[in-house]
Amino acid sequence: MLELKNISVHYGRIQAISDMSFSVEEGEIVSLIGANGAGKTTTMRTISGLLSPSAGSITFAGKDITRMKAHIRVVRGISQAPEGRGIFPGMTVMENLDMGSYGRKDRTKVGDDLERVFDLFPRLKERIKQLGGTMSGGEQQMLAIGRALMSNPKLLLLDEPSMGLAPQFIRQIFKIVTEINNQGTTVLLVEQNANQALARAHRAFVLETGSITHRGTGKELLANPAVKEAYLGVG
Amino acid sequence: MISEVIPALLHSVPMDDTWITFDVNSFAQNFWSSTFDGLTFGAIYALVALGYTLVYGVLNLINFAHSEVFIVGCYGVFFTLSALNFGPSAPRLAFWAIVGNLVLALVVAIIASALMAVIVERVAYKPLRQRKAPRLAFLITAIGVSFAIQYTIYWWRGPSPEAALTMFRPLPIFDVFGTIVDSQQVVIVIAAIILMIATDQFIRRSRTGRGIRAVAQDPDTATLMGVNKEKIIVTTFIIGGILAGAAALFYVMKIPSGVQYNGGFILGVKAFAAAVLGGIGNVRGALLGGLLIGLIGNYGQVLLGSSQWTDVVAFVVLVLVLIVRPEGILGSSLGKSKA
Amino acid sequence: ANQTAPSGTDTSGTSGRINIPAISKVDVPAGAVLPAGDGKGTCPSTTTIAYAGAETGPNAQLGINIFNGIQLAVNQHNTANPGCQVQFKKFDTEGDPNKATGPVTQIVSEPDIIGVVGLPFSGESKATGNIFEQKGLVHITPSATNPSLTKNGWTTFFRALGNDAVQGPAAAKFLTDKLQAKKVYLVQDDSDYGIGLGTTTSQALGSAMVGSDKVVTGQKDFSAVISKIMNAKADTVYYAGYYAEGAPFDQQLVGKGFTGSFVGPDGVKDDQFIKQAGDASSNSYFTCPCIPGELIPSFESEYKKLANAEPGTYSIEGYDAATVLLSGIDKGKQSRADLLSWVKSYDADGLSKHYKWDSTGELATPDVYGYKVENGKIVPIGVIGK
Amino acid sequence: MSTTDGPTLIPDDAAAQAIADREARMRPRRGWFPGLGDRWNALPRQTQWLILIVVVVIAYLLPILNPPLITTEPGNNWQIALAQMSVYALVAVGLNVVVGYAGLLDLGYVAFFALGSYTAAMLTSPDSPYVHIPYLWTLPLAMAVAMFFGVVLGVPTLRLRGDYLAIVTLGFGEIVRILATIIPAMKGQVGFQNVGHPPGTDSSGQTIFQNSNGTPWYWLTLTIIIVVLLAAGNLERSRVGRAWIAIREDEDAAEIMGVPTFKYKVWAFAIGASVGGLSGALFAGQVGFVNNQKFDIATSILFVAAVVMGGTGNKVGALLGGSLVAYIPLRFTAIAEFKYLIFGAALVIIMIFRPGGLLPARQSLLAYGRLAYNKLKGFAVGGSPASGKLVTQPGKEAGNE
Amino acid sequence: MSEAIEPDIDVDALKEQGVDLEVAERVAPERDIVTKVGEALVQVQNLTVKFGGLTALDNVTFDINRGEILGLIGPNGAGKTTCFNAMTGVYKPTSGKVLLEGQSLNGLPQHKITRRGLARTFQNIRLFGEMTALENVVVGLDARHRTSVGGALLRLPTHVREEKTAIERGMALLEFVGIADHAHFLSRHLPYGYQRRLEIARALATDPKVLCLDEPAAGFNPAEKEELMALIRTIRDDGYTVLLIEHDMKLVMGVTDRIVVLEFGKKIADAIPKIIRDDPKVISAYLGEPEDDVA
Ligand SMILES: Nc1ncnc2c1ncn2[C@@H]1O[C@H](COP(=O)(O)OP(=O)(O)OP(=O)(O)O)[C@@H](O)[C@H]1O
Ligand SMILES: Nc1ncnc2c1ncn2[C@@H]1O[C@H](COP(=O)(O)OP(=O)(O)OP(=O)(O)O)[C@@H](O)[C@H]1O
Ligand SMILES: CC(C)C[C@H](N)C(=O)O
Ligand SMILES: [Mg+2]
Ligand SMILES: [Mg+2]
Repeated sequence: MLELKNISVHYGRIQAISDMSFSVEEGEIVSLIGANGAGKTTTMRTISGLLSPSAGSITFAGKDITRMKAHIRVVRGISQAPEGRGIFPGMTVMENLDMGSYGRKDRTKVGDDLERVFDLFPRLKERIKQLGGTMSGGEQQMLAIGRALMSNPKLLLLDEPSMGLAPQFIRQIFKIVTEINNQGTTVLLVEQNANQALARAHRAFVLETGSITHRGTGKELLANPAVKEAYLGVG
Repeated sequence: MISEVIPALLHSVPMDDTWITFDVNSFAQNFWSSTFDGLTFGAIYALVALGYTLVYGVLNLINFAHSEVFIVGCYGVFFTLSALNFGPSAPRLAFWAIVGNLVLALVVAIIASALMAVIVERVAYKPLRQRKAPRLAFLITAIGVSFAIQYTIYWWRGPSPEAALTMFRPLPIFDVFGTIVDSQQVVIVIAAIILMIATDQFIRRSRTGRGIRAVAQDPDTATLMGVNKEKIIVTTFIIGGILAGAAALFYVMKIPSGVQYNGGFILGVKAFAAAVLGGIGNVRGALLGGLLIGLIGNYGQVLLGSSQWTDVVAFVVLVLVLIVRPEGILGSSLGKSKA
Repeated sequence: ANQTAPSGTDTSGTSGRINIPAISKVDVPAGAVLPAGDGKGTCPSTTTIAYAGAETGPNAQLGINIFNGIQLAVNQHNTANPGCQVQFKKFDTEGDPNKATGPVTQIVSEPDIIGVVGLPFSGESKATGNIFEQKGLVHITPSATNPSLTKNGWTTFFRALGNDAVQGPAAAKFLTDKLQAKKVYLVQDDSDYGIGLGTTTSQALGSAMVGSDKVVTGQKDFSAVISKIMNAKADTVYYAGYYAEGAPFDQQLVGKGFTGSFVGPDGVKDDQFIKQAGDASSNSYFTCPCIPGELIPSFESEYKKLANAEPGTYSIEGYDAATVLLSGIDKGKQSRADLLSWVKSYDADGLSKHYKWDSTGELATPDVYGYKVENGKIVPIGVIGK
Repeated sequence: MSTTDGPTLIPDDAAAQAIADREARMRPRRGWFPGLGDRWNALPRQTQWLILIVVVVIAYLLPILNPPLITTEPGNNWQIALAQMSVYALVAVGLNVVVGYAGLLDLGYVAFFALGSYTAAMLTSPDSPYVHIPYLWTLPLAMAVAMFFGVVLGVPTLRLRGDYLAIVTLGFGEIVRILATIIPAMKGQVGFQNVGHPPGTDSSGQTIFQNSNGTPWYWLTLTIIIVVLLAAGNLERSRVGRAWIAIREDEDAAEIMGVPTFKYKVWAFAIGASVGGLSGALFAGQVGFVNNQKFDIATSILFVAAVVMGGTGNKVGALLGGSLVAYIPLRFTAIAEFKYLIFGAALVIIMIFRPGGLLPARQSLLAYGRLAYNKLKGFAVGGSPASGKLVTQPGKEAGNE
Repeated sequence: MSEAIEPDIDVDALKEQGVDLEVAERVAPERDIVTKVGEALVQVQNLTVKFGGLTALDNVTFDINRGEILGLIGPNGAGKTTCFNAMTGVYKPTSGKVLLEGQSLNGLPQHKITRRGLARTFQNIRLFGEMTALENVVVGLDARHRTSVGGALLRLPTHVREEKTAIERGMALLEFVGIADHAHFLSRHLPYGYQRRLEIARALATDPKVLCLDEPAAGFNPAEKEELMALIRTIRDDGYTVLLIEHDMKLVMGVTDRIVVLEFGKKIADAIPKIIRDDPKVISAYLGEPEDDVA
């Protein structure tokens, strides 16, 4: 459903992504792992349209979206929970969730999606009046994912959802990712927590300095000794 | 030598009452007239202040060209009135004719100001945004555009203010302790407050308003929510322009001879001060700040003996308030205002 | 649909106000020296006279009136004298003392410039007189009226009109005698000119003055001053300053229901005042040590051709001052020193009055005229203060 | 404000902006002289000195050269124009300490300029009834007076952030100007004439420092500028300069790294103010006339424009910006109606094409850093590090031996 | 460079632990290298921080002993960062005290706390982006410098001496954290991992007694975390005391000597890692049952 062809991205003179190609099929969880600065976030931002590639093309659901504005991509069904969560600190939890459905035309279904989010994250329902900025790290992460779901995306981009979370939350987040996927949303997941990310993914890519060096199913990569050494740590 | 210099310096600030008084009598005598005049001007400041506050809230930038957005509105009013054949003297017109003319002038002023605001955004801000320029660069282009607009008007209309055109002679409405409050003052203050409330509600309740607040808090994430950032920014400038246009009408009503190429500058500075006093980025703060700046200045000048004190008093109070409340009276941030 | 003519009959009502009739002509000295001269002047083509003063800035109109007058004189001279084509250069000071030194220094450093008309305003004149003095360049101000200007020991400075030590008392006399004012409220601005004139006027007014206040350059809102005036129950306001503030002041004053007269000096006497004060200006009178150039038909028609406007305040003074210099050039006074001594010993009629200066550069016998607003126009009402 | 990843409050404007600005500066330099600063820094010390000497000599010769096209004549006397440009340049160098280094947006810098002017005027002009002292004495005194007020203004207000500081300083500027109008001793618009000048007469007995002779004033100011630049350089390459830049980049982090941020902000203000005072006194002397009209907000904003246009944080840029801001209106006096229109358009165009200012070069902050960096030449030089795997390469870890 | 290494320290043992003594000596010339866990260096006593109605930190008491690595863990929102901020002067405690070597830090401005010897890093990196790596470190070193405006203007000898040693020590510190070859890069041009190391070097430059690290491994992958662990150990072995906030249990368990656990602003445990690992309270509050934990 999503396909990147020969994408390159530059920050000024610095090339962050070079000639990268991969695709995500409908219904999959695809994980992207790699060291710091490998270009994972850059890839995500390129897909969501915050960055524009200097070369290559992106197609989504059969349409070329390479030059499409970011806010239109949201309407088309790409939704991102950004790195660092991007909660609107001065808005309440409810308003933050509302922002998720900003671009939606099918207003009537918004209620259903809200229910679904509250089902996934009961904590959010308890706190609908709290300002986003005063939520703790884990709660903000829930809010960010919940908000992304509010646009009823076809493709959900999650950039390091486990960052800064306590262990039991991390497990919860990964469970939820699977759950969301089971409900029919395609997920592209960027993670440092490579073990979890690979274990949950249908397919995965390893990114090194802006290009993909390994690809395969999650299980394959988990077993790959090179990947193991570089990203999974010994023991 | 120093021993001579110090007394000399001290002496240079003579404390006789020729230049500063503390005239409580005059203050009491002129209290109500200063209050009503202060409120009227305050309302105008507040409307202009909103333009600063909105743009500041969304872009975190002081829009130094906003005073020109305002003055272009004033020209809009002026040209409308000349086209309607108004002269320096106020004709006797029926009530509805006055209202009709007012609305017409208002519409033209709003269109002129809003257009100007969009032009300012396009020329001074958008190119820099695209180039990801540092913040101070925006300040300078805004100043540049402001100069350019002023002197374009200058080149076109000359250095002198435009002829004073008046639509109606204010009617006394009621009398407060011997001070007459006229229709003009009442219209200005009420209209300004209505506009403020409308803006406030718009920002809080409407979808666009939510978009504005989102862009104010985190532009990138807002984009990820499907908010068209560029459109929101332009919209914000337009809203600022609309309010400036309204302010322009009221200003011309109050000071018909104030339509001049550089007529917006000082007013702009005071409106900006008002925005900061109330808490920049805060819609309600702009209203509060505007009214306060208007009142304080007027009280100050009657108390201290001459109109020269108006701005001094206003700024001193501003500084004092900020020392106590560093984020202005109501605190900053467009985003913060709870719905 | 909406009427344009000022009615002046609303609330402010001119009823009860003294009616002083306008005059329709002034005496033009029979043998007035004119720029054309005898048409036999010869001079090098580099010969230049200059204007230094406001071309831009808030009171630019006053400067424009003046250099148009000069331009007219130069044009007339050059048409009549094929052998002597005098060049005319303008230097913009914006009327600002701080900005004036640059252009003036430029003027004195251009050797071709041998005489100057300017500077129009008292403040800038004061700031630059030294520079002219240092380089021995003669300059005739057509309009700066602050009395102290001639007390600096400058030998190159000449004033083509009466100063405020004359205008102040004349104004006071006009107020109390002609207008029969009992309670005058004096408001002055913060300029050199306003302060000087405020002082001489208030001294001459004596007990007829019931109060005074100050305003600042650039002020737009006068409500506080107006409250005070109303509270003092003044019947006449004298405003010592320029029209930039005077006009909105009068407009707001009348707007607040003031029914007395508003009197201002030369700094206020300009069509801009009427334009900006609107119908409020119908209560206004002016004093001015200037001659109504518009009543001199020859001048008026020529000026109108050139400038596409009626002569303004000080247009004729600019014209006359330029004439003084041009006639010197025609007489072969073509160095700075020669031209300076020419002006020093000058003794002849101009279109507007007789020009002869004392050793400080002050005119011997200046007149002060009164003006009033009638049907939206400033019209002279004759010499006052005598 | 929260310094970690926990609940973040409303993002702190200053910090957020610092990040945005930083990102902005990361863009490659485009425009007319890309990487000029880098190239300059790459030159050997000797070559730098040589170039500098040539530049300085040319600068001193400017009034005599009177280069065609560049000259402001016939509208304005070139020497006077130079003198005024140099004063503006000095102002910009001073303001650069405040705005460029410490990142404090001071919109009321003209107040210090005014204080300097009035100090000089009131102690030398015959219009002033007070003690008269030789003009040259007023220069240090003007610095002291301005510095004093800088501290007086700074201590209560420097806790304010960003634009709040901007409006407070702007207010201060207006207060000073209006008080000069109101307080009779400061003579409002009437002002002070015949402000003093340095002593000395030339062979023909003429005073050297005449108001109408810009050259000596220009040379004097230029010399002062050179001294101030050297001093600013010394500060820059020291703890003080580093503290300022650290404050500009991230005030909270600076504080936590042990930088007494408040103290150094006050220092920035005081030093900036004193240079402002100094330039004011020079201006007063050169023009010979001081009144309240020169010190309005518009002038103050022009000062900031000078710094930003030159290249925020770069003292040479400030120099250039200051001169230009003074120059453009002077150059175009001949077409009086258009001069400010041209000026405004120039500001816009310059900032659009060079958003970092004309000379956005970064200053080096270590007095002996060159030595240290030179030692590194053996390692990687120039360019930016390859992304990603540097960290993961084993064996490079000092901790692991 | 005055004081030599204390003779009674087991130099060989240190070497075994992988301490580069030469580097260590240059990094911290004015300080003894002591690795033995000693008496309480920092005492947090009854610390309470309230935000409006919310008690983020509730009467928390613990010590940090000289020479140890103390872990501070707890669920999200437990008050760890708040505790950190209260210690370093970012927040004013509602009540309670923080003592460093027996002296109260309450009410001191942040930069003074730093100079007393409490340094920290930030979780979201906050380097001075427009400065080179070396300059960043020298800003930290400036905390111990004496000359100010006067000295710098006149280039007084003390100033010159300080500047010169600052550069040497700065380079040594960069070497210590392993990024000396990038000394002349603007810090914003550095890769993320290097930026983290630079932050640590900058904090070390202030010559702290206690170094507080707030989630230094956030965003690192497991392999990178291991390297970081090694660096933290080296730092401790070099004589610094370390306080570490971290969510990664492997890292925390692997590197700390003792762990304090917070929940809802209250301390619920304080023990060595082994005990914490099995503490049922900690498990239910924080670790969770390790059912499907792949890691
Ligand atoms: N705004 C920027 N300007 C310039 N370079 C950037 C910018 N953002 C990222 N980079 C560079 O691009 C490269 C890729 O960065 P990116 O953020 O995509 O990495 P990442 O894989 O997401 O790393 P992390 O694990 O730290 O999130 C890095 O070398 C980084 O330094
Ligand atoms: N400035 C503040 N205003 C209001 N509440 C705050 C503020 N700072 C923190 N809190 C609240 O205090 C609690 C503790 O927050 P703290 O940041 O200390 O948690 P933490 O232990 O660091 O969590 P994490 O592991 O998610 O970073 C949270 O519930 C948070 O909502
Ligand atoms: C042009 C005039 C109004 C000038 C005025 N008389 C003055 O002395 O400044
Ligand atoms: Mg990333
Ligand atoms: Mg935390």
